[in-house]
Amino acid sequence: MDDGVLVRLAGISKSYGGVKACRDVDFTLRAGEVHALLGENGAGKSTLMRVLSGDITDYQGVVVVAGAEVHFHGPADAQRSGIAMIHQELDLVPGLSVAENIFLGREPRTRLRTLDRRAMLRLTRELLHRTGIDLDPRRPVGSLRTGEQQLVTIAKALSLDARVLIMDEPTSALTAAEVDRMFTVIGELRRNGAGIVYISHRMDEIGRIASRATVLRNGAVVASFDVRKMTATQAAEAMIGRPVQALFSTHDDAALGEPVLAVRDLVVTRQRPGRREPAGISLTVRRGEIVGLAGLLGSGRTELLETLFGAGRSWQGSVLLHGKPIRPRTPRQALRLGIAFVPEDRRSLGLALDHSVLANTVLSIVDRLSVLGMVSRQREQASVARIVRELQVKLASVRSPVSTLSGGNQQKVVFGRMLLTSPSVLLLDEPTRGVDVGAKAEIYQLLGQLAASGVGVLLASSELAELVGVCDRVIVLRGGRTVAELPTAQAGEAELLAASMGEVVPL
Amino acid sequence: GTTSENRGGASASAPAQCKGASGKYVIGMSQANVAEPYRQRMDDDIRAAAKAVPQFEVRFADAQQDNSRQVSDVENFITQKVDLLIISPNEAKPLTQVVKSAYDKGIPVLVLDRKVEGDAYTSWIGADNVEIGRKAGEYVATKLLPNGGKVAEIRGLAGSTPAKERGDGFREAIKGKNIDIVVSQDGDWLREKGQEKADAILKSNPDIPVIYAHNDPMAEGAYLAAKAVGKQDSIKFIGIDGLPIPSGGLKAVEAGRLAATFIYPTAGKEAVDSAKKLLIDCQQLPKTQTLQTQQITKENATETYNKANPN
Amino acid sequence: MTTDFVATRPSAASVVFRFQSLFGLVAVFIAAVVFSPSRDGELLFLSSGNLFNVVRAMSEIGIIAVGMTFVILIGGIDLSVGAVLGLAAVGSAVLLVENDFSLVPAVLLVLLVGLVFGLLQGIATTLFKIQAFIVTLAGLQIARGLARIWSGGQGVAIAYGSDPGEAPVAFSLLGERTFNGLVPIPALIFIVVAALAILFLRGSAFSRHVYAIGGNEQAARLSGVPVTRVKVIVFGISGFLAALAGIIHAGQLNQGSPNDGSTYELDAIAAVVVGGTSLSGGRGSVVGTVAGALLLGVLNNILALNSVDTNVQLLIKGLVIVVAAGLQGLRPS
Amino acid sequence: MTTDFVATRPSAASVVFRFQSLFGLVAVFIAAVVFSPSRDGELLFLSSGNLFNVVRAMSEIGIIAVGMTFVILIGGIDLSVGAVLGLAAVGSAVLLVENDFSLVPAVLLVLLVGLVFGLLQGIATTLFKIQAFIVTLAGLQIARGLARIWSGGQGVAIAYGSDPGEAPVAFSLLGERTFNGLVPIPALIFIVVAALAILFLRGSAFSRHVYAIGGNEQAARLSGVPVTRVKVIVFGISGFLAALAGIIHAGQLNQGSPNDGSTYELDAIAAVVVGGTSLSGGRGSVVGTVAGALLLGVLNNILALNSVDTNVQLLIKGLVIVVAAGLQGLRPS
Ligand SMILES: Nc1ncnc2c1ncn2[C@@H]1O[C@H](COP(=O)(O)OP(=O)(O)OP(=O)(O)O)[C@@H](O)[C@H]1O
Ligand SMILES: Nc1ncnc2c1ncn2[C@@H]1O[C@H](COP(=O)(O)OP(=O)(O)OP(=O)(O)O)[C@@H](O)[C@H]1O
Ligand SMILES: [Mg+2]
Ligand SMILES: [Mg+2]
Repeated sequence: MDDGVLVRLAGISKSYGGVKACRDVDFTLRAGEVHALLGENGAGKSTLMRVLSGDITDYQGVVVVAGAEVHFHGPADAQRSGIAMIHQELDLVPGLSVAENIFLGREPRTRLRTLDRRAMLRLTRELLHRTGIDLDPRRPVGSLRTGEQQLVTIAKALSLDARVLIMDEPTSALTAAEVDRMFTVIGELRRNGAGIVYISHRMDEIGRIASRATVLRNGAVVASFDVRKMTATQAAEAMIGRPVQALFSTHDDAALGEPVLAVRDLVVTRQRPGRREPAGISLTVRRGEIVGLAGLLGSGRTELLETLFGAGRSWQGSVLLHGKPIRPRTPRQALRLGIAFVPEDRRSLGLALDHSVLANTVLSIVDRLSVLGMVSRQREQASVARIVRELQVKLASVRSPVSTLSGGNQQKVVFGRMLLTSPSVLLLDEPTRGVDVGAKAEIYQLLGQLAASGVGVLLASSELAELVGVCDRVIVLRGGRTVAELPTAQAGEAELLAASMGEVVPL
Repeated sequence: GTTSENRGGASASAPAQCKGASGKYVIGMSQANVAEPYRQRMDDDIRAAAKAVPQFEVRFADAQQDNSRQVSDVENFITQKVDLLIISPNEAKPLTQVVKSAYDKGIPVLVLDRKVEGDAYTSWIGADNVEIGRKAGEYVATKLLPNGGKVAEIRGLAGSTPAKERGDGFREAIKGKNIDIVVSQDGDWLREKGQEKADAILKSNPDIPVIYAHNDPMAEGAYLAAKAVGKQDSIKFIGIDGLPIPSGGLKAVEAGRLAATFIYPTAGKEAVDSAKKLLIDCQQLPKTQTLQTQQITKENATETYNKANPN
Repeated sequence: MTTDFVATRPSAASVVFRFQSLFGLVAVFIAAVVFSPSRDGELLFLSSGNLFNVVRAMSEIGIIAVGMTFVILIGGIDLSVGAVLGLAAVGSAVLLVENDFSLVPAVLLVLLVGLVFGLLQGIATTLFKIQAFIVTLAGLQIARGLARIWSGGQGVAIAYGSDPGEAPVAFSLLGERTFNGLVPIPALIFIVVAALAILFLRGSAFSRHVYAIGGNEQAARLSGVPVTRVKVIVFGISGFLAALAGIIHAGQLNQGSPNDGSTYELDAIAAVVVGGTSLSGGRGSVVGTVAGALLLGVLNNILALNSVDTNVQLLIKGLVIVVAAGLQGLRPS
Repeated sequence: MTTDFVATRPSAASVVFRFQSLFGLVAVFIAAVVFSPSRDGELLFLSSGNLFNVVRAMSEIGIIAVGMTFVILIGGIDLSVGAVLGLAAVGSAVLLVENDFSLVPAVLLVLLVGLVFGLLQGIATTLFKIQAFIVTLAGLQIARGLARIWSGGQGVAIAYGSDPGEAPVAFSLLGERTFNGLVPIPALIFIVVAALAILFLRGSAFSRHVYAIGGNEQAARLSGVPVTRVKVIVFGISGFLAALAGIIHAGQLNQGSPNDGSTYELDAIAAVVVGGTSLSGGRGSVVGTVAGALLLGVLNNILALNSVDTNVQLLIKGLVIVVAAGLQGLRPS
């Protein structure tokens, strides 16, 4: 085994119909390294790793594990040879408990071959404790927050004691605190000689933990760096293949006008199980302003946005749109009023995955596109064409199913659907989750333009850099209440984090 | 038009203590499946006849064509301690045991239409499907095809006893009469099936002179199929059951759609008469009461209908 | 056809699969021609009369199946259609014969009954979040019960004429054939209904909502689709068409009896699935359903023409359905 | 019971919902006592004989429903169970009476037939990715066809004795009652089957896989759960139990006829759903199913004891099922 090479991929190619997801990719992973895999949305990162983890079995090329060539016939197969993968899209069983999810497929047995529930709980507690995750192993995963669910998948992967651990955007729904905790765990693993493949669109994270980085573009390897010598711009340019403009395009605050959206003492009385409903929210979004929503997991950002969009529980308090009190009871009404919402979890809340990009994109405006109830093909073609162009969606054809788009491009479709409704208020819940730097820059630019054109934007995000970079003001939620409001001119990430965690912020 | 004749030996003992006219009597009627018009009519006949007997209260149960459900129905009547059980079994063998247990508990049992095995019942009242099939066969052989010819048969639900018996009887009667059944299809007792199958039959045998259906609805269905290709007059249709209801065979014969039908008596009225004999008049019942069928043609259709529905 | 808005973009394979039901129909049709018995040189199966019989025999199932397609597209199912057909058949007979309604009011009233019955089921599924399977299973029993009560348990015969107790002669047209006695009226009605449904499902905004709900209900709701309303309407359509089929049933058989149409729901579902519509909702088309219905009709017909044993018929039909559905399984994506 | 691992955190409400079927059963039971007619001062419903009748009457449906629970938990459905019951009933009769098999081989062979039939359906659904609804719908027709052919279309009566053409007397035990003629054998078998299933579903790793597949098949696959195998086995179990019910059916009625068990699948599904198992898979329990089956049994019984009109019975049952399912809809999460 040459200098601790755990895994070697040689000449891996994989194509879906017309799309070449991976072309002749070579890739090696050494013991004790964290190897970052970079690339824009649709570059082929997930595909490549799904080959390695035995999820994709029909590919060209060679997979060598511990010096021996292998061809896995399934994830279980790969796990037996010590390869575990945390998938980009959360893959947990909502009905089963945390413990049951973690040990799914390899449950501890008693001497009678029956399920050893006690052992399962004990092992889970130990595991969660070791990884510093504070969760009741008996809780059904369905009642956990996205972020918490992501922590469970991480714990699950760790429980495999894998020599090779693949993490595909493990932090996309985590906040700084959890990310820190996770990095310490990864550090331990590395010291124990495991190899980690780390996929993320968060450059700062790469810099912090990765030692090597390989960049994919259009399915092919275009560069690999020693991370210590790599600058963010280098990496970005390698990914996108052209010089990148500044990630955050500042828009002039001159445009700021009268309030479009004003919320006063918003309170939702009846909780949904496992949710943190608004318990006292007051905020204002002005014309052309981008207001951020910061907060830890479960601080109530999602629920606040859902409530404003008429997708939550009935509430008390007042919500003013253009100074007029409104009370949308369904998303349909909200959209009619000019409020749009990009939900957090695109797969379960955003898309009909096996429907075409076209159908998904125009869904919210088919009524508007139709004459006498019949949809005009030209007009819908035009609308989609506009979105694909403006958001630079990477796809084979507007007729292909959304499921065939990469995570980031799927997100753009959801985003585009809402833009087509030409809203005056735009509610965004983690809009750049799993979106590559290039696309992020485009989206931020777009937000800028929208704001400039007078749209009020309310942006919930767990990425502090994003909040600081994009927003004019950031409102901090804790336990469903607005606890602080920080103009980004003065406040930075540190202040936001402190405020979210409940420390008094001077200023 | 049915005549009751006393066949078989002395009946099983009438209930030990016969309360006579003074008593009140709860009668349980376990019907196999009211979805069949014939059996619905049987219930209606019993209901009507029982109205005339103030001492009687009849309770009805419908087994929806399921042997097990009918077993439960009888069990429930036993639980209710009914004074007399009338049962029209879905099938013979499966009901035998539970009928016996009722009979052994001293509940007199009248079995209608379909028999049960053994003799653990008070009296059986019904008609003979083989005989009826034979009558139909004779009618075809003598009246419709005196010098032989072809017949198409639309059978009842595959596997049901009446379908078998009505088919067998018919075949007996036409044996050696130079009449052959050129095509035979299952119509599942249903009008639309009769129509659908007849569609096909008329395709494969356009020159068929007679269609014999195991019940009137299928015969009517066949008629509709023939009408669709303008053959309704050149073909003779024969059914069985002759129910005296507006949608029944008597009306169909009266209207000339069917050449003939053969009454399959429901035994409902006779059942109530027997119950009266047994419980109120404290008399014995013959073990077997075979009801005669009747050939219905245009001549006697109207008269028979009105006789069956006095108003 | 509609699916091209939701299915993969045309590739050699996917075209075959998209039109699988049509191919299937052609295949079965050819088989029928090959196995058709012939009499004095004429292939019985191909004789125009016979072909129209096929369509007539399938027209009721076909009409039901069109409504079923909508229901299945939103990821639901409607087990009550057979019973509603029976209810409508009884209704028409009773209103025309016993209550001396004239034609139009009777027909409209019966259609209304079917529509309302469907809408109520839709409301039950959506507002109380009960699976369609259960609601319509209960609906089946309830409709049967109502039909039996309405008819007094016996089939209600329809005699034609102008006296009281007789139905207007116009109603008997449903049993007739036009174009010098060739084309059965029910077949015509089926064709019209199918055509309308196809056009509607092709281009209408409503149809987009239908597909969206079947694809991902939560996403549809968050996209401003009036999910509840659409679902309720769809069940209404199904009930309405079932009632229409029931009226035709009564007109064809000159009778309405409470057990009419039992197990028709299964035939209709089979037609939809054989037609390439996925029971999990979101993908499929009425064109497919029509083809599926005809396929099953041809199959019945050729088996009957060859007077194949009933039991063997059961086996063959079962296998055909599985194979047809199997083709969908192999479908790309 | 199992659900405590799949339902949300115990809260006042959720407890009620989790044990919904039990509460429902108690409620219906009380209603039954209240409305029970009495004869000579004795409440007919409570008479021990009657209560055992209830259990006996539900035993076949109950056994089928247990298998159905597994199928529904993986998000499937099995419409073939009624027909398989018929096939097994015919099989037992033919083997014992016509082929002079002795008891054990006959029973084992019939159980094997059911098992294999189920497994084949499982393979069809998984390997060829055909919806269970369709596969088992076709399976229904095929099983009926086979039963008709095997029995020659007629019910096969079972006579007991030792001569050729007679079945071993032991088989007639299925129709008997033990403990001085009180407890029906079928009821005992049902109880045993249910108990085993409950323990199994609690204690086995297999059961976790069942719930996982129903909850999120993709996730289960990625976790290395042998999805295909588990699914196939589950359909096998359902077929096996249906065959067992069929044997009991033949033993109770001393006959196996090809139409036995028709529409039993619907009763079984109703029992499962009333028992609080979700048709969309992943949540539910056998305990619930047993309670659901008994609930429906008690309902049938009390309606019959009061000789409620059949049509009204249909309506009432329909409503009860909807309400039970409705409660699930309100269930938190
Ligand atoms: N199941 C599929 N069918 C067809 N095409 C697919 C499928 N999965 C991925 N692709 C295509 O393969 C390419 C690579 O996708 P992949 O998910 O690997 O990109 P990625 O680098 O993971 O992007 P992201 O960073 O957004 O996750 C994309 O163009 C995508 O459209
Ligand atoms: N239907 C649902 N049932 C249960 N949980 C849901 C549902 N939809 C969303 N969630 C999750 O519940 C969590 C509650 O989010 P909350 O708003 O309390 O925290 P947050 O500040 O949004 O944190 P984050 O959104 O980053 O998890 C969200 O993560 C959301 O993903
Ligand atoms: Mg990816
Ligand atoms: Mg959130």
